[in-house]
Amino acid sequence: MAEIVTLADAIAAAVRDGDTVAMEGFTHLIPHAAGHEVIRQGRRDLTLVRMTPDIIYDQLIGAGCARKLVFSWAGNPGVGSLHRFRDAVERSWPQPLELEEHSHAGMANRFAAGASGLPFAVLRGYRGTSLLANTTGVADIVCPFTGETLTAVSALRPDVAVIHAQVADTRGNIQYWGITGVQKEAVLASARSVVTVEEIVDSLEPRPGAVVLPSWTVDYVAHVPGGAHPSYALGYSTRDNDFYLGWDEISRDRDRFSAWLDEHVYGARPQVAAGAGIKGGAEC
Amino acid sequence: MAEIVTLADAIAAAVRDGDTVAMEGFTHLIPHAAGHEVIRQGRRDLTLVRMTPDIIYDQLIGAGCARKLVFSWAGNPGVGSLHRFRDAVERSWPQPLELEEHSHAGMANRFAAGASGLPFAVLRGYRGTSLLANTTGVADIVCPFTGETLTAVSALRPDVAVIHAQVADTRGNIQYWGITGVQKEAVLASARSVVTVEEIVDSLEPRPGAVVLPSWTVDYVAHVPGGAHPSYALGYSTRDNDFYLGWDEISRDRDRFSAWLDEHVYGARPQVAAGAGIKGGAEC
Amino acid sequence: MLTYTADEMMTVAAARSLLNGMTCFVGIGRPSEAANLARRTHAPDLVLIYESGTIGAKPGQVPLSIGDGILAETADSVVSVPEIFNYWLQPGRIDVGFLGAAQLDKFGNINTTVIGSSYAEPRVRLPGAGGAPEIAAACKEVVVIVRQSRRTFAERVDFVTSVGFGDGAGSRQRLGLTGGGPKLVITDLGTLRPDPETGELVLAGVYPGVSVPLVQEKTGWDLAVSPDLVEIPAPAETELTALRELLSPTPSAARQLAVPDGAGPAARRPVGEGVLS
Amino acid sequence: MLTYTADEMMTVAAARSLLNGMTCFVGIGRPSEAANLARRTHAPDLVLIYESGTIGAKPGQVPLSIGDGILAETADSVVSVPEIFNYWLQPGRIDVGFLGAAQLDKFGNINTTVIGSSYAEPRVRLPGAGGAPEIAAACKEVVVIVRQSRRTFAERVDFVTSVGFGDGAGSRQRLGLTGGGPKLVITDLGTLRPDPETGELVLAGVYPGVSVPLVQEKTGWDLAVSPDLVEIPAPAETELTALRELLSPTPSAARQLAVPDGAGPAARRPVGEGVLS
Repeated sequence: MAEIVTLADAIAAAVRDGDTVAMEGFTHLIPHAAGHEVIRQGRRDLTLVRMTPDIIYDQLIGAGCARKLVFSWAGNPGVGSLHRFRDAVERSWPQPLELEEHSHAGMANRFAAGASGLPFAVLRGYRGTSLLANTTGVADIVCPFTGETLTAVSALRPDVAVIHAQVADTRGNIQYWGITGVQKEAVLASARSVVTVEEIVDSLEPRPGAVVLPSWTVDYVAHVPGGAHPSYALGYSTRDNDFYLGWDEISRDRDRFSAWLDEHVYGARPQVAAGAGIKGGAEC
Repeated sequence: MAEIVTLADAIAAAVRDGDTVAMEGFTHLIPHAAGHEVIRQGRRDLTLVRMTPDIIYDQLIGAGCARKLVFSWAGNPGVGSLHRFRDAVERSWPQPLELEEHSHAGMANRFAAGASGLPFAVLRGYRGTSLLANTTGVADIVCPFTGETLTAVSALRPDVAVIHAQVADTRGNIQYWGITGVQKEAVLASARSVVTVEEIVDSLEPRPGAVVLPSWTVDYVAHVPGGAHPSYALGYSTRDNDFYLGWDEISRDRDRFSAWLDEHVYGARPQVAAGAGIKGGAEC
Repeated sequence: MLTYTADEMMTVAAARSLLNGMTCFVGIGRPSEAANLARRTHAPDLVLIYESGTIGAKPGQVPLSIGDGILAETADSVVSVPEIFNYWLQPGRIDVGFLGAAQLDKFGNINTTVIGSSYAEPRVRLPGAGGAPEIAAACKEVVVIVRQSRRTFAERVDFVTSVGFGDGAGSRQRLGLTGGGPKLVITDLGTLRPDPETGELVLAGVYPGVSVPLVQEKTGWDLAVSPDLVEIPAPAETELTALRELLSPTPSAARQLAVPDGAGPAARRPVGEGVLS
Repeated sequence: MLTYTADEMMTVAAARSLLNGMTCFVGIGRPSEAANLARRTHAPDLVLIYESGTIGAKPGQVPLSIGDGILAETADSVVSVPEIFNYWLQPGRIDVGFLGAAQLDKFGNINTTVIGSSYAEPRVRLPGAGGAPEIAAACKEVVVIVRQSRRTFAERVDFVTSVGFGDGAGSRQRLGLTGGGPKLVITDLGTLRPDPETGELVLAGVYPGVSVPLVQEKTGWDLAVSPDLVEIPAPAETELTALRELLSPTPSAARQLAVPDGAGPAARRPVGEGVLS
């Protein structure tokens, strides 16, 4: 059964130095506020897992939380590069970043294998690419029926999954809809889980396209309205595209990035939605 | 793009003698009317695939349409045996029935592999059971990362999938909800597909828990209200439990079964919902 | 004094084995009846999961099939059939799997496939495996509910549909089965539990008025008796009332619930047989 | 006389390559722009599929990201990310995969991972693979849209993120790739197609006012010219109007669409460069 707690308590209880942490959300419902709390609490040596590491992982990397990144597309969607990620990879700032790099199909299947309690998943993928020579967790596998060679990818089993959802009920059942990504798999594959939500209601109402995670699959729920900003929660907010565009400038420069972090993450009160002070436009 | 046609035309176009046919529906949304049309059109030598062959497969087997059954649970749910199935297996009436028998998890994964364009799927299953010595399409597979031995099952790729859904729109997009079973996988795994629907509407409305199959994944759509009877279509009908109970008596006796078939299948007009004349209670 | 049937005693005993807050993967027939009774009595937060993909179903009456509409309409979540097996059952996140049987052996292996020595030419063709093999393999523990007779309780099952303790202690580990296996077998005479050393089922409890020799006589192997044998309390009035309410509104369902899932006519007996007091 | 930019010509040419009724797996950036233009002009029944799981999305404007809300809200169906790759992309049921590139070689292989000879110490770290490797592997055919320069159009890519024709004809078969591979490359100068014998990209079309030597000069290999070289018609007024409408309502999105998916600053140029007429 999920416990409903503050964001600070949830992160303190669930995320430990050295953990493998998957903060998931496919463009939609990215748990930015929870990521900021991880930065504030000074977690170190994390292995960060995520199909599409974007701004929040750029911030975690730039803040020195990450030792390793397991991913399939590290960019600012629709904008271009992640400069903190690049600075870490190209110039080891603030520290070296080990990479374990995959394709989306590979990562999605690795999460699905983890959620399924299997050590690997099978797909048609990677063949002929340079990824094969530069990553781990990928191997050939032969079909015992046809003899055909396919690709196996090793399961992901993070220590913690962190996601953002639209709604929880007071018992800790979680509901989210819109683009639902790989969050169900991430939560089910992980040993522990934290979910931030826009709203806590007495009981969930059925909704088209909604995923429901029963309370007994989740450990900690925190009420963090706006906790996805600058990503969005369908029905609650829209994607702050200006922030994504503005991040390109903020993140290019180490000092400017550090100043931003001081003001908007370290300087922010934990339980306040971290997006509140950094709405796009003017500040970016 | 799906064509909207009569049931008779759909079956005539899609189902051929010798085909492998998956009529799916997990207790809910079982395509009974379509199955009756297959019987009426006198299809022979079919390999019938279905996780839970129940009354409609009992009827197809008793009518002599089937050469082989690929399945995981052949019973009258909540009632007991399928007597036509047993008569075929135990006494080869009206003809021998070859069996390829699996577990539900195995069958579900075989459909999923088919839908995924893979020759096999991996699961934890079958180990230690007598199924292994008495079926095909199951083999050991070793994880290339951990060395653990798991089970591989071969993909199902039927020639035709036949399902029943609540709604289609006039373009042939399909929507169904409630217990959604393995129908998406069956349709996506099959070379051709037929969908009977309760209702055809101008445009689909989003609904909680609904699966939508885009028109371009479906070949034939037929408007057959009540086409699931004695199974049901959530929101349109309820399960005719009395019919399931009554079938036990009808199906125990070869002559009584044949008379029932004459009256309610061969004697029924093709496009009329086959359930119309056989509501439970009195007749059973 | 309350009167009750052996079937009622069995269902009540089965319900008692489910603790509040557990997640339970429910087979149809008597397992579903018992799980719903538990939810109506001492375990209101018992999470019922059916292989039809319904998670957290809260049916008002016992459904006839595992796919009745009431399960989907009252569930916390309805997922596809591949998902219920892959994401929910397989990883071992379900506390208890609750199964019926047509034949059960001394190591708790279950047969719901064929009676007779030949698979190809069976004496009785049963419905087959359904979800049971993987329920038996993956759940943290397994509870089996089945009426007891020499024919049903065999030294070895004719066909291992679902593995209990295989050939005895250590089998599950050798096979790589991740769940704990049978913890409890509930019959119309009493309860059996596996000997932790050997994996063999031994008599652990008897219902009021049932003698140990009677149970042994109805068992197809040399049934050992636990040193901790208990007499299981008769159904309380609250339990009986809840059970009868649960069954009463759907007479056709109630009529048929005497037939365990996977059992052919061989297992069929009229409800009410075996009234003990 | 209409004036238009090279980027507009490129997008229009790309849109024309998509036929009505096709299913198209759309990469973000210019592929999305072109696919949406096609749907607004000659291909109203083009089915747009994004890796975010949105099938049949009908956005009114071009989304900035592949996960914008408008995609989910207008889709026929939204599925999970594992499902979009496994059930929809992998089996080869998608007609055309539409990709960008940071670097492209003469066999149509795409690099969106690193520039430089060392993966561990790259000169430029690009975003990486995303969905592209499996889009390139599985779709019945692949269309690539990328601005042309000697640096971008390399003899061999520094890193094969997504396989075109590998080492040449026969490579895809040897690798077991089920889709047909690149059918068309659309640049800001013209179009390239693979030689059916060798798999090498050859110049197949030029835009009005573009000379063959100019294209060859902007290509990092010895670019052959198809005997069937055509001049590609300039954008029609309807095409230009539709394109400008598509982009106008979201200035921030439009401003950034000049950056192809997967391209770092190396690929960045101001919109409006290369006006041809």
